[in-house]
Amino acid sequence: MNLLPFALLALSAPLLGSLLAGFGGRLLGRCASHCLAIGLLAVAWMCSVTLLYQMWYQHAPALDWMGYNWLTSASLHIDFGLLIDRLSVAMMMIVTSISLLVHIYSIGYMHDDPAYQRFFSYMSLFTFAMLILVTANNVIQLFFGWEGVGLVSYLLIGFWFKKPSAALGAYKAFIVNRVGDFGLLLGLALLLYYVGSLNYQPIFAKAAWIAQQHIIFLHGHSVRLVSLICILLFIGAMGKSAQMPLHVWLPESMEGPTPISALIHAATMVTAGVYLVVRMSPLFSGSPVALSVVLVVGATGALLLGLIGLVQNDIKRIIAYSTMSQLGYMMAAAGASAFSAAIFHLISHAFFKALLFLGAGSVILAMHHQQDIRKMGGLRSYLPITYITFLIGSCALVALPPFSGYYSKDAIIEAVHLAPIWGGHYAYICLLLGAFVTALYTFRLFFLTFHGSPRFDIDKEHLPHESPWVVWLPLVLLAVPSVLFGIVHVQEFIYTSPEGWLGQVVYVMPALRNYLSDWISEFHGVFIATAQAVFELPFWFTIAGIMTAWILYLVKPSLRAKYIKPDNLISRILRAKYGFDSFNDSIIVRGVQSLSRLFYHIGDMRLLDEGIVNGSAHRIKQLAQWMRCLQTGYLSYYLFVMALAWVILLATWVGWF
Amino acid sequence: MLLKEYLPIVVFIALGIGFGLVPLLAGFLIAPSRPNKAKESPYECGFEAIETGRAPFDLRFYLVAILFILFDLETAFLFPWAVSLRKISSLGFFSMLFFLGLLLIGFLYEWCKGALEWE
Amino acid sequence: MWIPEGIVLLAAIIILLTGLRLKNAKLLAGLARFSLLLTMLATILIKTYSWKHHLDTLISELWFMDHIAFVMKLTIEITAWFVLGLGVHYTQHEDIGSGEYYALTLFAVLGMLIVASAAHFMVLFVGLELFSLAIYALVASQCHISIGIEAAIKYFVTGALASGLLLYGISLIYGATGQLAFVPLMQDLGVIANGHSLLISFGVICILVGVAFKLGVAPFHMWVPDIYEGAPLSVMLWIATTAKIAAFAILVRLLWNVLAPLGSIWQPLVQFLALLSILVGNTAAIAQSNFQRMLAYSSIAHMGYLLLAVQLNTESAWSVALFYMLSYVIGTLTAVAVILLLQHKHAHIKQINDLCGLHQRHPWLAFILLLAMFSLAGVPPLLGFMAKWQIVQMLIEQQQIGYAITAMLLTIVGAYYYLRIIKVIYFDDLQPLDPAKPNIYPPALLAVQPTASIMAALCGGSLLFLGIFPAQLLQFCLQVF
Amino acid sequence: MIGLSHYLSVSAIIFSISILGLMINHRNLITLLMCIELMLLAVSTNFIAFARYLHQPAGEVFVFLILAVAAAESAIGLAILVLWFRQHHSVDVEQLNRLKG
Repeated sequence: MNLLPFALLALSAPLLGSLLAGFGGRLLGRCASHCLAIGLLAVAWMCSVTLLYQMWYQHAPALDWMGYNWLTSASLHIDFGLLIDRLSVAMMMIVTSISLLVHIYSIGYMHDDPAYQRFFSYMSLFTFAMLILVTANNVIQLFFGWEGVGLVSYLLIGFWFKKPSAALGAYKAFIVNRVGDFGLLLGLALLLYYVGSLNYQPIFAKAAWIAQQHIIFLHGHSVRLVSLICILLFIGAMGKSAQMPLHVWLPESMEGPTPISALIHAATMVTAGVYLVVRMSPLFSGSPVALSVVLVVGATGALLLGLIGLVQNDIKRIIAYSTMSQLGYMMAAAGASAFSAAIFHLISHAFFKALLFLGAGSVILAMHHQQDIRKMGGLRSYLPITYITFLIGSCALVALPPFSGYYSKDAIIEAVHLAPIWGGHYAYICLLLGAFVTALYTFRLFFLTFHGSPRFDIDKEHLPHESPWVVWLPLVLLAVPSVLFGIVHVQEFIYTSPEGWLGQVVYVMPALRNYLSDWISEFHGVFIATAQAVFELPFWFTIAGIMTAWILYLVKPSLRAKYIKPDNLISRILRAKYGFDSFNDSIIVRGVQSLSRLFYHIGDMRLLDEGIVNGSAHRIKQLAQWMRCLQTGYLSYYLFVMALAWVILLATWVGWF
Repeated sequence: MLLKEYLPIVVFIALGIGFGLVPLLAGFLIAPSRPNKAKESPYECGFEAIETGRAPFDLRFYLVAILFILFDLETAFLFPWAVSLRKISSLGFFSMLFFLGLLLIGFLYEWCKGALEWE
Repeated sequence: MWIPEGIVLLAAIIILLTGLRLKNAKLLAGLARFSLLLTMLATILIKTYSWKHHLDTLISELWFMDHIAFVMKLTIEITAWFVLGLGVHYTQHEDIGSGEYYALTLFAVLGMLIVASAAHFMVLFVGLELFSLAIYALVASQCHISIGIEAAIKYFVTGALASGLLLYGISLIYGATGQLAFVPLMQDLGVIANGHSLLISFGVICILVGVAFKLGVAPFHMWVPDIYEGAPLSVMLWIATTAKIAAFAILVRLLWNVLAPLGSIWQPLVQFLALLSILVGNTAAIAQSNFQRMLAYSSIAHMGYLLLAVQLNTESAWSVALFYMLSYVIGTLTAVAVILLLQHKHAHIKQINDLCGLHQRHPWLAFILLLAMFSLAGVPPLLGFMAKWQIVQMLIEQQQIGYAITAMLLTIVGAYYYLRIIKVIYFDDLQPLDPAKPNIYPPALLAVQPTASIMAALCGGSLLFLGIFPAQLLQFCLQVF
Repeated sequence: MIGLSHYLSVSAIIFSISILGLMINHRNLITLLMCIELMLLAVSTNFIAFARYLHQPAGEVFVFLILAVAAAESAIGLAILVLWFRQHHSVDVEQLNRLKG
């Protein structure tokens, strides 16, 4: 069976939907616009399902399609091509499923928004860009998708651009991502320079060769080329996947509409960094240093960013910090070369995190856009469906068996525990503590929102009520995989070989294959694994977290006041978010500002502005005015110029002759 | 060989342009220019000018003249054709008929358009 | 072999005569477009026929039937078909859509087709004059509008001077070689290429000047802005697209099929003209406020880029020039198509500022205009970028890196005025024309014109499509030469 | 003895004069038309001279075409001029400067 038409259709349908909703939005009206966008997205989804079916059940071989050479300049070929393998199909499946549900959800959530069609257009455009990213067979196309999703993310964070905080958040996302892109671009440039091609295939074919190259810096220090490339690529991944210290944009991105937070900033775009690392596994596996960096950065983020979630009060921001923490888990798994576990966690996380965000959106709708959990409470009885689905999502997030999160997170923690690479122990401790923290903030949020007594003004006329079906239906649909996905697929996905289901797609360093074999040999079937939970440390950390949350926030809230001073050191640090923001603001932003002021006054004003930019613009405008004056409008003058030019041409020729 | 014969032409072109330009430029550059109202008004035996010197023709003359020129020159093609009619085959004959046919259509057009009527 | 020309001639005569009685512009336009369709069909059929039967590409020293002729003819016919289709409402609305108007356009097409096939200086001259004279008359077709007549007079006089120079050059070449037919002439010139006389050099320069005028290349560009501004919009489109293709056909015939052996004479001159054109076009366009005038300067700059490819005088360079010509024509067609759609009775689009807030009223038209502007400015992934890219690459391959850099720098200068239009249509607010009539905004549709709208969308879409998938078109252009 | 170069010289001079006439004339549009005719005549002279010199009829045939085209050209030119005259009641070249810049 030929997979290509399906892949192409899956790519083009969202683009078409976006164009139709965007340009024809006014003509079509709201209903037709969203119907078209959703219908076309459903087509893309069906195609993804077909592809996944072919890959999963029929074991179809990977498809590397060199479609079209768009541009050639010396060794730089800019091609359009598709790589449909297990990894990209899994990603396509996630992207289209979540996107489809979020589209449906948005009908209800964005119902009153005047820019309704624009919203759908952006979302479909995002889906298109994300699909381009994951199906690319070369890094240029990946970069195109990468920037595409970045752009749409920027547009959507700033969707309510009249709100200053939204506009600022959009700026922040844009600028921080540029830092990451800078690293990514440098990495790609190095690849192009050394490999001479940007297609995956030649790059991976030369991975062993790259691993032996060294770059010598000024003082004779030599650096392994592959480590340099991988770390640069990872900087790009850090930007996109909100890893420390480039995570600062993600909380701000919560200013965007909630469906966007679910789609872009939880389920899909932010996982692009993980995807990049997994996709580039043949390179990363050549560099233990890079793997350790990935592992340590990921694990640190998993713990520290989760901790911040404890002191946040905005419902969306808590979930955002939890996203960053979970992305840390994925990165840690990738660092430990357990690529399948990383992708598996990516998928299950996409389901339950989208569920949590959409649930949060439902709560926000019910609370009339109140996002502070201190002003909620007791919503259980008003929002039964949201309550149950949110509970499922929370259980999956904190990795309670048999919810899907358990299998992925447990696999990750176990893999990191066994991983014989530098930083492994540190990472293990971080992740273990992270499990406790995750449980604590998740159930803090859950209890404060749904249990206890209402802390909002109860207006008998306008009691909070359950959202319309378009809003709760996606919640229910997402709750199903949040429960079942792990238990059904974990065995085949992770525990079949050291590479897992991804097989040939990823490449594991030979030195690490042994430990991965040990790791998968400890698995004796899903049910045993589920039952074994009680003998494992992470489970008890989780339970401890839940219990703590239960006691502190539900049973005896007074304990909080007694033991946790609001201004003690730890909570001050957490509230300050480790000072990243203020560091950025005071050192980087202000430093850059003062530096740029310096440059501004000396370089810009004097040299560039007066001299080059404005100067040249001014000169050109002067020239333009002058040219204009040349066009006097007098016929005799025109004829004179023509004849003069003719004579000059003749005369020049005689001169040459 | 032609080159040498042709070199004078270059000189002539240069001279021709020079002759035209130099007096003009000289006049423009050297001559004092102090216009006043009296100088700029047309001279007509001391009277104020009654009308412009160039009395306009009736436009209809132009129209007829244009049409005359056109058809007159197109018929010029008939002379070489008539002279060499024996040498050119029937293709030549019919070509001219085709050409005349086109002229006829043009004539019809101007007739229908009313271009031939004086009033 | 002359069937396409015959069809056009017949249709022109029929329209001329029926136009005397029939005043229905739509019907006349339909007839003209139908005849153009037939012509396209005939062109393709003849080409396939002669290709199948291996007919000679030259007919009695007068008439080429080669690839170049075929491509030029087909492009001219298709463009003419688009121009006519886009202008139907406009001509009706401006009350210029009489029988004469359409007959003249068809005569112009006839002249262009003759030029595309000409293999003899006489044929070329007659074709050239036929389409030039028809266009002079078309420019003056709004006989009550003063600037239209002024434009026509200026065009006529400068054009006559250019034809005079061209003829003078032809006469000199004729005197030096005794040949007027292209094929033997090129052979003769190939023999004497190294020891050419002053006579021939003079002839080449005069011919070059004549062609440069037709293309509207600086410093023979003075007519372009005035004629673009003064002419009715549909006629301006005619001059900016089909006439440019015909001028390019003349350029190809004269420089490639005749004077190619004398490249050493004209290549440096063409270089000079090209750079001057790019400079003049791109800078002068910045100071413009009139849309048509801005397009005129833009076309001057584009012809400069075209000549930058032409001056390399290799087969692939000519192919790239053809590719560039096509990209320019489609881009201009798209841009003017949008403006043609927007000519409302109370709100003519003359100034760039009349387009304020177009996006808010007609997002699709705004987007099509955006595509056109981006393509003309050379923004990836549109066709215009591809064309510029090919030229720059060609220049770099030929070690003319200085020219490549200059051209690119001036492209950046040029991007300014295209982007200004985008700024106006997307970021400026609507301004009611008249406070008393708040419903009428300058960017208003002339009428609902499904066909013309589809045509405009087609043009815009092809800019995008061919920009992303240029390989086939490029391959096609490479096979022409 | 009058040879080719004399004819060519005369035609070159006529050509230059006509171009100068086009450039210098600021007053009368009709003169412009006359200059254009003069220019074409100069070219025709050239062709005839070459044709005689080369003993070929082709150049002479070309002259016929040039004459016919010249007639058409002046017809169009006059027609446009008449349109202008109807509006402005003048044939002043200097008035043609609404379009500029």
